[in-house]
Amino acid sequence: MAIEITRSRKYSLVVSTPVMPAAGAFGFADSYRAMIDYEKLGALVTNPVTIDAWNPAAGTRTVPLDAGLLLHTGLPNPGLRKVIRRYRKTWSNLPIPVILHLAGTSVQHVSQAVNLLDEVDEVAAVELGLSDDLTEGEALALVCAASKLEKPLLVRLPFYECYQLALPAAEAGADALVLTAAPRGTARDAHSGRLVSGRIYGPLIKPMILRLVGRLRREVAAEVPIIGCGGIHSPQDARDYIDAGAIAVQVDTATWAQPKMLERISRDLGGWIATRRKDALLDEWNPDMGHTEALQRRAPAPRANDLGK
Amino acid sequence: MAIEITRSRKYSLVVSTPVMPAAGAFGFADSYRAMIDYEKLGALVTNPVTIDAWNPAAGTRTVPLDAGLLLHTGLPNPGLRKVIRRYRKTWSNLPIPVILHLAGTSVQHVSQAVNLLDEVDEVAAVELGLSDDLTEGEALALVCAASKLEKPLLVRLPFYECYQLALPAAEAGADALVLTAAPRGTARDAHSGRLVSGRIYGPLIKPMILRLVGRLRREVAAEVPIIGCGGIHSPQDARDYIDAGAIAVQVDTATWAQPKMLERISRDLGGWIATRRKDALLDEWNPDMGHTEALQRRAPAPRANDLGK
Amino acid sequence: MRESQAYIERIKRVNRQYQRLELAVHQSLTSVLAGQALLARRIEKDFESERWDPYLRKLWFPVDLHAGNLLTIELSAHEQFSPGELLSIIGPIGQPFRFRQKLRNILLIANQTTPAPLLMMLPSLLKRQVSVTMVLMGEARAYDTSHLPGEVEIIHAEDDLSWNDMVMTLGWADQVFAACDPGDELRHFADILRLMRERRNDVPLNYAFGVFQRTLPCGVGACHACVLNLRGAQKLQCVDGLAFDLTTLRMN
Amino acid sequence: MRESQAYIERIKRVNRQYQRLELAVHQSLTSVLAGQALLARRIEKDFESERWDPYLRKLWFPVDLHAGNLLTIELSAHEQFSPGELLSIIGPIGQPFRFRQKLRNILLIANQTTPAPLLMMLPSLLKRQVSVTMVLMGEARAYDTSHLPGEVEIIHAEDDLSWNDMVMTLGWADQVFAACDPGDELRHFADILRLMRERRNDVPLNYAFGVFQRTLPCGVGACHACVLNLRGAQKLQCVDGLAFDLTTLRMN
Ligand SMILES: Cc1cc2nc3c(=O)[nH]c(=O)nc-3n(C[C@H](O)[C@H](O)[C@H](O)COP(=O)(O)OP(=O)(O)OC[C@H]3O[C@@H](n4cnc5c(N)ncnc54)[C@H](O)[C@@H]3O)c2cc1C
Ligand SMILES: Cc1cc2nc3c(=O)[nH]c(=O)nc-3n(C[C@H](O)[C@H](O)[C@H](O)COP(=O)(O)OP(=O)(O)OC[C@H]3O[C@@H](n4cnc5c(N)ncnc54)[C@H](O)[C@@H]3O)c2cc1C
Ligand SMILES: Cc1cc2nc3c(=O)[nH]c(=O)nc-3n(C[C@H](O)[C@H](O)[C@H](O)COP(=O)(O)O)c2cc1C
Ligand SMILES: Cc1cc2nc3c(=O)[nH]c(=O)nc-3n(C[C@H](O)[C@H](O)[C@H](O)COP(=O)(O)O)c2cc1C
Ligand code: FES
Ligand code: FES
Repeated sequence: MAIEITRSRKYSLVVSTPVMPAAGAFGFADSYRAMIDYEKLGALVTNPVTIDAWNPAAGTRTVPLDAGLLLHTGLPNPGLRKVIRRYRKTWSNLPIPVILHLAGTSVQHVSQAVNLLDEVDEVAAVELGLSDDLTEGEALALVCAASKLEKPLLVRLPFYECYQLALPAAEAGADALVLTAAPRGTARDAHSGRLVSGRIYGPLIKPMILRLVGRLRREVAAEVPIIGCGGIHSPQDARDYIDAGAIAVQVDTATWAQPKMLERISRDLGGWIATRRKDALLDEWNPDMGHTEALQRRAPAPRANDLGK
Repeated sequence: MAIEITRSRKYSLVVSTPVMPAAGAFGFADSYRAMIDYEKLGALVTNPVTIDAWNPAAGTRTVPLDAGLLLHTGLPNPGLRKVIRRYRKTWSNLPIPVILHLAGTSVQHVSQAVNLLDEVDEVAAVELGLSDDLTEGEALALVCAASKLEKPLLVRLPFYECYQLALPAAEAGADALVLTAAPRGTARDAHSGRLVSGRIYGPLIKPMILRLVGRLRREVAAEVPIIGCGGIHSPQDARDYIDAGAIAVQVDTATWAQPKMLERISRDLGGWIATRRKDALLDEWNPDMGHTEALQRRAPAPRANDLGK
Repeated sequence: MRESQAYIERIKRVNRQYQRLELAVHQSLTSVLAGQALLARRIEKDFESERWDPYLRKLWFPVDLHAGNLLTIELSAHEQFSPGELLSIIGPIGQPFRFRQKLRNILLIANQTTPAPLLMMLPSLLKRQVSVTMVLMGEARAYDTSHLPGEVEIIHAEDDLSWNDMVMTLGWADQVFAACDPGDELRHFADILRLMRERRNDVPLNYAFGVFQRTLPCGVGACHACVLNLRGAQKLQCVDGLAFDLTTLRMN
Repeated sequence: MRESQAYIERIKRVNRQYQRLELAVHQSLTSVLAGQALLARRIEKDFESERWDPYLRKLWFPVDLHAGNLLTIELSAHEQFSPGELLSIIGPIGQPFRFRQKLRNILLIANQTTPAPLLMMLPSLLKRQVSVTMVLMGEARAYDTSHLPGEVEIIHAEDDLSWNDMVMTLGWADQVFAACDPGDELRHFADILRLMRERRNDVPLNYAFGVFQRTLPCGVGACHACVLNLRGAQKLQCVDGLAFDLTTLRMN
């Protein structure tokens, strides 16, 4: 497969599978190398990077929710220069293109970053993250600054403002829209007893963002691809986004709960699973089956000694 | 307790507990009379009513989701005149005020409804439901038309547009804002295999709407109370809304899953549960404990014959 | 109808496909009649923490009541329960089946679904000497009937839903009760009604009933997600059903 | 580190409060050392349907390894498991504890938490003739130690966290490992460090370690939700921890 996931221009990004991790879920480079076959993914999207180093958030960072969680990390990262220096070599050895997620803080910072990133061949494309609560003007100024990039520019829109920003962002130079960043919310931290704010993740996010994708696909100019991102937890979830008009999808926190799900989704949409032999063992079919399960199916009531050796 | 949950004017609505069901969750009058002690609730909010009768939606109406559901009923109702005729008597016998939810379709319909409802003493207040996808102008015209009412007017705002509409709605005459209607979404119906649209319910909605309440409480004029509505599934959820600035809360689909939760929340916020005797049986403490459980605690391993007689 | 707790007293595997749970129920449920159902939900041990996945209650049709307060439920053997588990039950849901007073022959149809909604009536009908024939259609043909009373005549329909002596069976029956796959109930019921109309001069009122199994979010008439358009009126499946006369149904 | 499946081979109730699960694990986990942990999650029987509540994995510290591949986990007796259940495990998480080569006396502290993260080291240290003292503070004082090896000296601290002969114990210990309530770890560790500084002339490097138990969303260094500020650098609890030298920690 060869899927062009950004606008056809001088520069565009072609992936072999329309599935990739979402920014923030997968680390800067090879955190999941021991668990996921990177070759089966369409691309790597890095954690958000800023020009200057950012410290982690103080206080509560995770609040468990019913079938989900609230997360507030503060986007700790060592700053763009260090990130490039530290991960450049690893990126060049990956079998898939690297999309660097740039947190859009100010026009000046974005311009600086664009200048730096144009020199880094290991980065195939940039995803600009627009923060919530920007005015439309501020958001567009950031997209304009980023569109000076000589590589494809993806723009990830905030959840609540996504209607308002989608068309202007596409006109201002986004080569693809990523819909959307996780919605912000507030939950009570049981330990401190305080209400804390952060982003909300979980499968119930999906129907909301799926609807946004379906509607915006009808409104945004057809040459600007839309990448669906939000609450994907199964191959069917991913296919739903494709049916609603997305060219590709990003998988976020599902990877933390069940790392191989990302690969399973990617194999599914990438066409690696087309047929299944009658009576195939589960681990021949699902990449996330370890051999323990295969053994179990062969011998229904295993003893300790049958396993793991 | 006596809590004024609408703006202090000639007419205002005072409730004894800041807890009520959300429109659509509780029926038109006494559907839950066998299971919930209405006296413990602050008010009854009816299912949405329109001037003309509405038919149920064709096709799939519910799609189960992880810790939630998608619902699309089409708001079937026999029309305002019939609703008044059919339930008036029951309303007058209820120990709590009745808030009629009026689905805002057109200015003409709303004006008609206002004229009818001013004559119905059994209705203590009206909640106007603003549909999604209205322009700001359309929404305000509906609120203005409804504010001619000689009773308190609550306005329930749609989820995605709630920022945009909150301040104007308050200025146009809303005596309280209900934040918010359940967000719309799209999910795949496993039976038909089709993507269907509807409203999304479940606990994960709460952190998002809680944040909206917290922020809008700082922006909306202080004399306009805010009623929190979205994903409340426990007394703590309800208290979180109060902490974030809501004067009262509405409980939606939690009631369907666990009917007595509404009463438990209401008792909690209404101050009916202040102390618990050491070693109290669970059913002396929680209104939703049937006597089966009490028996179980007294006799740890009950036989069939010990129960239910 | 009210909410009460029930215990799982015992679990029996009745065959390869099905298990039966014996629930020790509150007395408000000991008068459940054929046609009525329960909305069930597991309860956490500590009673304080609720789990919200799965979210809505399950619709369970009792298949038997014995020893005064033991209600039997038949479920797929795949679902995992343990004896001693506690459940929250809303019920009884709906109205009992309305059998003709002079009922002598009854036809039960299960199309793409388990016949569980139709089993509760068997003991009392058989005691009243009513002849019972059960037709299994589509995937329901795989239903293992070895645990049902021997007096029930079992027929496996053809792929086109017909069976041998169909005209005779339909003429012979005083009443028909059908259950279908809840995913596409209206279409399945329309198919069955068409079959009948092709084979009988006339399908009278109070002859053919469909037992509806759509998801009931509330079960008490509050949510109006279960409204059905019947000739002349909107009816609530959870309050006025769960069975409706198929000839009064607007099939759209 | 990788993902693998594990079986619950056996469940033992060790006392009123705790149960121990014996997990038959994949060989990649048979070299787990004291200080390392697992991130565990239940698996649905059919392997295809995933349940997403609870959402994140649980952090489990093994307390024993025997028979080559049986890892023992100690959990509250309230959590319900059954023998034969299948789990998905990510691990081993983090680095083994770094004991001094000439370790002779070790002090273990559990403050408002179970000492489970500190138990795996016991068999090998006792075999090496290391003297082990365990101080239980706050609610940890209710921890029933009857199942621990008799050689371990148990001390119950006072409400102010002090105990008899505290100065002596702290001087005697070559190393200290502490676990605290993950809800407010930094404050608890700061309290413990303050105690030590008040009672010892000097708290050297490689003396006092805190075992961190904060929620690890990913456990593999991807999400950066577990970043800790150590003197001079940001460290990942899941990759560089789970124990860190308390004197290098920025307590804010
Ligand atoms: C482009 C971009 C993308 C971003 N993406 C993410 C992301 O994906 N994930 C993420 O976690 N952050 C992300 N951030 C950082 C995040 O936006 C800021 O930390 C956030 O704006 C502050 O939270 P708030 O405004 O929603 O909450 P507010 O309530 O307005 O926060 C007010 C203050 O409280 C502090 N605060 C909020 N929550 C907590 C808490 N739980 N504990 C202690 N203090 C708290 C904040 O740091 C802030 O100083 C992103 C920032 C940018 C610019
Ligand atoms: C004030 C107000 C409040 C309302 N509140 C609610 C409410 O709380 N709950 C509620 O369910 N409805 C509610 N409705 C009705 C609802 O708004 C309309 O039915 C809805 O606008 C149509 O869905 P949509 O526009 O989101 O989806 P669209 O995708 O735009 O719908 C397009 C068409 O598809 C049909 N359709 C949508 N979903 C399905 C489906 N699942 N199966 C078959 N056909 C479908 C719709 O009827 C519509 O004709 C409310 C309406 C108003 C005016
Ligand atoms: C939206 C936004 C989010 C930011 N988040 C962080 C952060 O998470 N960590 C950080 O070290 N700096 C962050 N910064 C950088 C701040 O501008 C600055 O370094 C510092 O945190 C400001 O201190 P303050 O909390 O008083 O505003 C952020 C800036 C913006 C505009
Ligand atoms: C937002 C909105 C929602 C409506 N929903 C319903 C409904 O659920 N059921 C109904 O019978 N009429 C509904 N109506 C009333 C319609 O105006 C009208 O009766 C009819 O359904 C229109 O047919 P259409 O589907 O071709 O638009 C709704 C009207 C509006 C503006
Ligand atoms: S299920 Fe709610 S009204 Fe019937
Ligand atoms: S838990 Fe995700 S980086 Fe450590």
